[in-house]
Amino acid sequence: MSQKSRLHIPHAAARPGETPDFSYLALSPAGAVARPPVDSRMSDIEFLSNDLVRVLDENHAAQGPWNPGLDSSTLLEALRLMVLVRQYDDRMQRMQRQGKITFYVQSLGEEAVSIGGGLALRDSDMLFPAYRNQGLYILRNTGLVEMMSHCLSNTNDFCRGRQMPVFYQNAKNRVFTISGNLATQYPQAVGWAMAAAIKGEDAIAASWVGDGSTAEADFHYALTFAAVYQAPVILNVVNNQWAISTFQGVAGGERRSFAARGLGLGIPGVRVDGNDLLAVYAVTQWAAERARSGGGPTLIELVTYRGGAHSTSDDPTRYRPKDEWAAFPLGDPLHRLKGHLVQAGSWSDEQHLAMEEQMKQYVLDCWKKATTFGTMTEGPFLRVHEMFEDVFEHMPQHLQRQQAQLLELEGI
Amino acid sequence: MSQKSRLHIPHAAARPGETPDFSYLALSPAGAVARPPVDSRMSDIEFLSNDLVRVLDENHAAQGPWNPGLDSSTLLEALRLMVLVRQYDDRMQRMQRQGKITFYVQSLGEEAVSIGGGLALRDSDMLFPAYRNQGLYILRNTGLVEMMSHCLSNTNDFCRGRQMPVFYQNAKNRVFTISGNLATQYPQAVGWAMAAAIKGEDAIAASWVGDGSTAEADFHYALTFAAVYQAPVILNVVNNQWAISTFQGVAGGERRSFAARGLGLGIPGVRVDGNDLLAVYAVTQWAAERARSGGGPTLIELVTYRGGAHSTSDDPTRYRPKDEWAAFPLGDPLHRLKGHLVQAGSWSDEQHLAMEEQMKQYVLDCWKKATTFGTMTEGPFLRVHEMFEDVFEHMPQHLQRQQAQLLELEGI
Amino acid sequence: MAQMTMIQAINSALDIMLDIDPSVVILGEDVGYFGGVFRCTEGLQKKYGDHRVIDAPIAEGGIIGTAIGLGVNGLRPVAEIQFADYIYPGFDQVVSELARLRYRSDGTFYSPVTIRTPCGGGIRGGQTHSQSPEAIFTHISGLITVMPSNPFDAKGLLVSAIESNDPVIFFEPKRIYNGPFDGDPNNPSVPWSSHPLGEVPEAYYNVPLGKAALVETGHELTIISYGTIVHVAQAAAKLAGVSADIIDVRTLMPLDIDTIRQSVSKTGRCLVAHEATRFCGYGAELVATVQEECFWSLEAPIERVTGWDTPYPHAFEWQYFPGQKRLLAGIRKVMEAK
Amino acid sequence: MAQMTMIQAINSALDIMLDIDPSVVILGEDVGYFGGVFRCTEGLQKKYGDHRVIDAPIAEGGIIGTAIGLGVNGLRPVAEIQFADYIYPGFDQVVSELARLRYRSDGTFYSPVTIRTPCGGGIRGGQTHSQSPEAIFTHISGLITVMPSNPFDAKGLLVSAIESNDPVIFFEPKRIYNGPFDGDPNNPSVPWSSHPLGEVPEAYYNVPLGKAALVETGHELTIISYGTIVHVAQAAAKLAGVSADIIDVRTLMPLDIDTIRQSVSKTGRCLVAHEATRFCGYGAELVATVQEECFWSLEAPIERVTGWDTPYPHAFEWQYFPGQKRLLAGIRKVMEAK
Ligand SMILES: Cc1ncc(C[n+]2csc(CCOP(=O)(O)OP(=O)(O)O)c2C)c(N)n1
Ligand SMILES: Cc1ncc(C[n+]2csc(CCOP(=O)(O)OP(=O)(O)O)c2C)c(N)n1
Ligand SMILES: [Mg+2]
Ligand SMILES: [Mg+2]
Repeated sequence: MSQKSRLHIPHAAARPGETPDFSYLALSPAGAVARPPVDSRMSDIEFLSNDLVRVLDENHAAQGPWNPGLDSSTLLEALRLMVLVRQYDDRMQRMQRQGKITFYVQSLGEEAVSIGGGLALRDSDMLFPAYRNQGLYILRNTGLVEMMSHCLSNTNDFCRGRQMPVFYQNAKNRVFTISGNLATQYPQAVGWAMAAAIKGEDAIAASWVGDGSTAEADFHYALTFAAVYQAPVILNVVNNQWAISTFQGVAGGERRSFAARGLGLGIPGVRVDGNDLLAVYAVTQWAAERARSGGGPTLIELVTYRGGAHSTSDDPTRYRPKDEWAAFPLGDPLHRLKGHLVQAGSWSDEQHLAMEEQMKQYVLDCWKKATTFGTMTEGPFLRVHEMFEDVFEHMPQHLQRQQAQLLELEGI
Repeated sequence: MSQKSRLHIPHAAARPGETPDFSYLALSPAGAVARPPVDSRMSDIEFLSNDLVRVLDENHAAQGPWNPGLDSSTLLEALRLMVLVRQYDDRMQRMQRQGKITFYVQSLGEEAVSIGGGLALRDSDMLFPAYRNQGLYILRNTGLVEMMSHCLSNTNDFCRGRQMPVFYQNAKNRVFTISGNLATQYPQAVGWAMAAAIKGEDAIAASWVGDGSTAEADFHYALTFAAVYQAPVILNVVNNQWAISTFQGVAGGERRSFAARGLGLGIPGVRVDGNDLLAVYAVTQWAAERARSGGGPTLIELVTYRGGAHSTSDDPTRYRPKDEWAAFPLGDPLHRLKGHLVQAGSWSDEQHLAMEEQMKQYVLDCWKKATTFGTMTEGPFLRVHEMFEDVFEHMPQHLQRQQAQLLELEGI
Repeated sequence: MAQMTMIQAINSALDIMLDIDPSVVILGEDVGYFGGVFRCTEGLQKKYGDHRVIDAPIAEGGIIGTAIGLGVNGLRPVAEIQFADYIYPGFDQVVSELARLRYRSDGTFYSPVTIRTPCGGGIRGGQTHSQSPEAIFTHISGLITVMPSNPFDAKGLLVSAIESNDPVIFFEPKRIYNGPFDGDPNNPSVPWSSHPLGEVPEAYYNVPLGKAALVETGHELTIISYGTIVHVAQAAAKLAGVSADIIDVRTLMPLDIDTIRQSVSKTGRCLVAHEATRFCGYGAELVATVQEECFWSLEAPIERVTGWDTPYPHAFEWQYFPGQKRLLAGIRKVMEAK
Repeated sequence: MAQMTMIQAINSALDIMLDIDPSVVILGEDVGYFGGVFRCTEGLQKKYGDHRVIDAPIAEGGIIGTAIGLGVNGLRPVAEIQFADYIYPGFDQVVSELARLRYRSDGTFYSPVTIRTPCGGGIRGGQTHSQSPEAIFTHISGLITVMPSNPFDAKGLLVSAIESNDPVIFFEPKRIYNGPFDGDPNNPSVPWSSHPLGEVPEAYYNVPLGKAALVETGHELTIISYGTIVHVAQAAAKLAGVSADIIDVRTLMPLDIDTIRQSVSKTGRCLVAHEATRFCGYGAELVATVQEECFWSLEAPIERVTGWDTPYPHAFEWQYFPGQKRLLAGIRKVMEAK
């Protein structure tokens, strides 16, 4: 039946034991894609959703019209942030493996997505991340100690033990709280952007979801409302090829790019090399300029690869080749930016090693500091009665009673 | 603030008291749009989502490659069905106004959508209509007496008084039961089509939603699943310009056609003159051939106009010009098909009048017959205990008890 | 004071809040140019502009999702869902987001959204225009759930809802939009102008959330209800000739337990009534609460009178609706039990 | 007979049904090649092909919507929702369609969909991987709602669910996927192989829907529960030294009222326990039912022990979870009341 069936079942290009195969990925050479003005007509920029905007070539040189021309101190800061994110991930992943935290999600291989995108936005712009955007929190000066404290659910946790690890937040610096439910932040970002427009403020909003999450209703709601009201928002799809065990084809990526998803609503889409910090920066900047000048929403697809497991609860060797990441044609974003700086003469392998070491040490110091606020096994602990707070602004009677009941039971 | 605001609020082209303005509608001359082979590459048929497939020209002559070449007896049958639908609507609308039924929805001006689309499909194909597709039920030989009995909630109602008027069904002839919740039938149609493919059957499914309903999640789910599994399904969007009081721009129709909504998923879209029965037939046939031969889903936008009120609960003079329908550039589908037959010499005004009279009389006879099964005020009535049946396949204890309680109270 | 229908009272509340608080915005299907299918937002777009009263796409989840974002960015959104039956497509945004935002962020993020939605049957709406899904929302921690039974409360509670920094699900029993309803569809319909609670101040006032109203005072029986059924209960108690405390819960979550306890401790008998389906409905919580709070005072089993556990059938609207006959039978049962 | 975990028992039920009924198909997120994040569908795609065990896009509403269509076209779909917390995006398709199809079409259309979904806390999942939303579904007329507490029942009830022509929401308490749990996280974890109900026939059998199980017999108290808490209740009753009937409801809707009535009429005391939030939870219906059915036998107020009316906090999992201590306190309270 399967042979002559009209039911098409998407199959991953390679499964465990097979040779990685990225022939399905359409690539453009660095510098090859034009950079149209932000006020171009839709039909004149549709190519951006098929081609792949790239700046860094194989020799790590910046090419073409999308080169944002960033100075080396900015680029070095970007590199530092990417290294910091990776070191943070590495430590936290290991802490989970040692049972110090209950859960963790790495962004290995996707660091340029958050750092490149975040850097191109203003501090007043509001970010609505997904759980693999820890880079955005770090970029927006969320203290590592605080982020770690959150993962420890300790007395310094900014959400007071209410959430699982990695569901960060930073209200002060305009990064939203993360939800366990995929894609819910997407229409919220559109609403936030609409409010900015209603209030006449020039801040914009940006949000991120994974390739798999585009199938959710909230993706559609966000695109529809953004298109109808021309909301000043950037909608990012991080296509890291996988959604837990299903490859991007199961989310509908076999026939057309994710960047193309908004075309039918008149939302321009840009497909960008997500492992090329310069390209990510440039494309985000372009979209931000559109939004800020009243041009409305842009959908950006960031083509990247999930270098690690989905989460610490996952074992990817069950569903994809072990060496797939190594075969990914867009490489390692960190390696590429470093190469660029080295080839430009502003950085060296030695400096890099030293910086890596420094970040590693910094992360370790932060971890030590974070644990002074409590761990899962050692105090200080959050006080159990805090569990009843913030359900409502003011605690209603039934929660006061339940709180009292618990305190009595716990002998507090 | 509104002047320099970045919030775009869609505004209808004309409101009550203003002159109707359809300049926003992109039209193509009859016969002007190419008819590509059904196995064309997506990129080669994208134009179909922008252009407007039309067959009948201003002189009611059939033009161009989409002319389905139907023989006159088929066309006369189509005309008869459209007249029947209009007469049915007319009678039922008046019966609602006289308080004989509680609610009604006309399809005035949209008759070619159901009749043209339905005729191009096979009896074994399954239809998932919206509430303005009464034409599909009539086409599929649902007795008018039964449809009217349903609207009367009488003893002959095929859903035994469970639903409001116009929520028809016809399982035997493969037309699905209508839901009050917009667009829910869309992913169900995709599921039905997937099952056909799984079972190796060559039936396909077709579904219809309104322009306004495309904003619902189910629209997105249907497109996504249809694209991923290449389900043999035809997804129709009936763009009748209005969704109660909001014009199609509020559903995102200002920048791109509804036919284009699936492009980003690789679903071809065809925009068709929904008031041109020949064009509707031809486009449906094309999409059916694609689906049946394993080509996957097609999205069809039928450009039409809601000639009447949204429903009997609505008063459109509050939000649109009274004479808007008269100004609609695609005219009246019934008038156009009749004109075509007359100009081809297979029909005459006299014959038409006689047929109209005959249909009117037939509808009246059916109404009389239907009322013998009971009306809202006169028996026979459904038995009240039937209310508890079909919640589950077998009535559980708690419903048996509630049923007994009611019967006791009612003294039955 | 003016005579207002519930629709006018709701319109008045919205008008006042749009006027005094520039952060208030309204969005929903057909709420703008048209003024809403039940006319609750009539004239408001004209008065406050299309940036404050916004016609939305037909996407309940999108309406609620964007409303949350509007609220996070400092506005105070009032979203209309055209029928309560159509709130389900937005359920995830309500449950997982709106209700949880404050908690999950330790109070640093919240969104003061009010969701207004007409509920209940009695207008021949069949199963998809008649539902009363309030119980589902009261079970979700983090939501305030309200259902007024008259124009005065509707306005005052809606003002409080909009002012609340917590999300509020505001159910409007559409059967009594235009007048109170005693549960007998054969009686001539009565306008709000003939009811004391149809007298509504034109100016600002509020009715606090979380407080029940004792609409009748008696000593033999406590009837606990809300929405349309409050009026049915009043009629039935009169018919039965029983001296009853009739409690209109008004705010379903948080529940005013004190008012209930005081009454049932006094009367010793209790009947709970609502239009929604029975199994695991809000009445179950009322019964559970009463038996927990007043067990030793109870002289008879608490009686529940509700809609049947079926969808709302078009043909049998009045056999489905818990009208006077059913209330009366319930009252007799609880009064005669011993 | 074999020793099976609940996961293996579920896998076995699916395997058997795929085998004996060619119309059975499975769809859900990660259920195909990977075999499910909890491994319940492991090996099934390989065995039955990719047309019968289907990896779905991440769209719960799409999964349920297409499952309905698959069912209408003669298949018997088993949909997996990865966590019960993620069923809400599919809520409209469940409530407005799946539950209502048979009723609205006078039985001519129906879709025999089973929705399997892991629920409950105790695995450090925080507020979005720990919910127990069963009460919401039991309030919706037209749905059968099930929650097993052990491998034997899980397999037998799942077979019945798949065979049922009515839609079934099948909740799987993930805390007891791998072993029973007495409610004390400090006790060493116990595998199902040490529990009599971990013995599961490899062949086909079923456990009928709508029948509760009396898992312990006593005369002083009736404890009514389901899912994980059944085991906690057993441990707590033992600790308290009370002779209790312990009823595992198993099928939440329709409820086996007879078993409950018989027990409480005998014991005169009743405690109701579940993990879900309290207000308007399933326990409220149990309390209401018991007081309606057994009022005159009751010697003490019915006690409810539940999760608190807050989201499930990551840091306070064990203070949130109604463990032995809370059950014990509840038992004491109901036993001492007079
Ligand atoms: C509504 C909802 N459904 C399912 C899940 C379970 N889930 C968590 S992550 C994930 C995969 C997401 O994949 P993708 O969007 O591609 O993001 P990535 O993990 O690749 O960054 C799934 C299915 C969830 N969290 N929320
Ligand atoms: C989920 C849901 N939301 C809202 C409604 C109320 N409603 C009924 S018809 C309608 C307008 C639909 O417009 P469109 O899809 O364009 O179809 P048309 O009436 O024009 O044929 C609305 C908002 C509904 N029935 N279901
Ligand atoms: Mg992904
Ligand atoms: Mg329309």
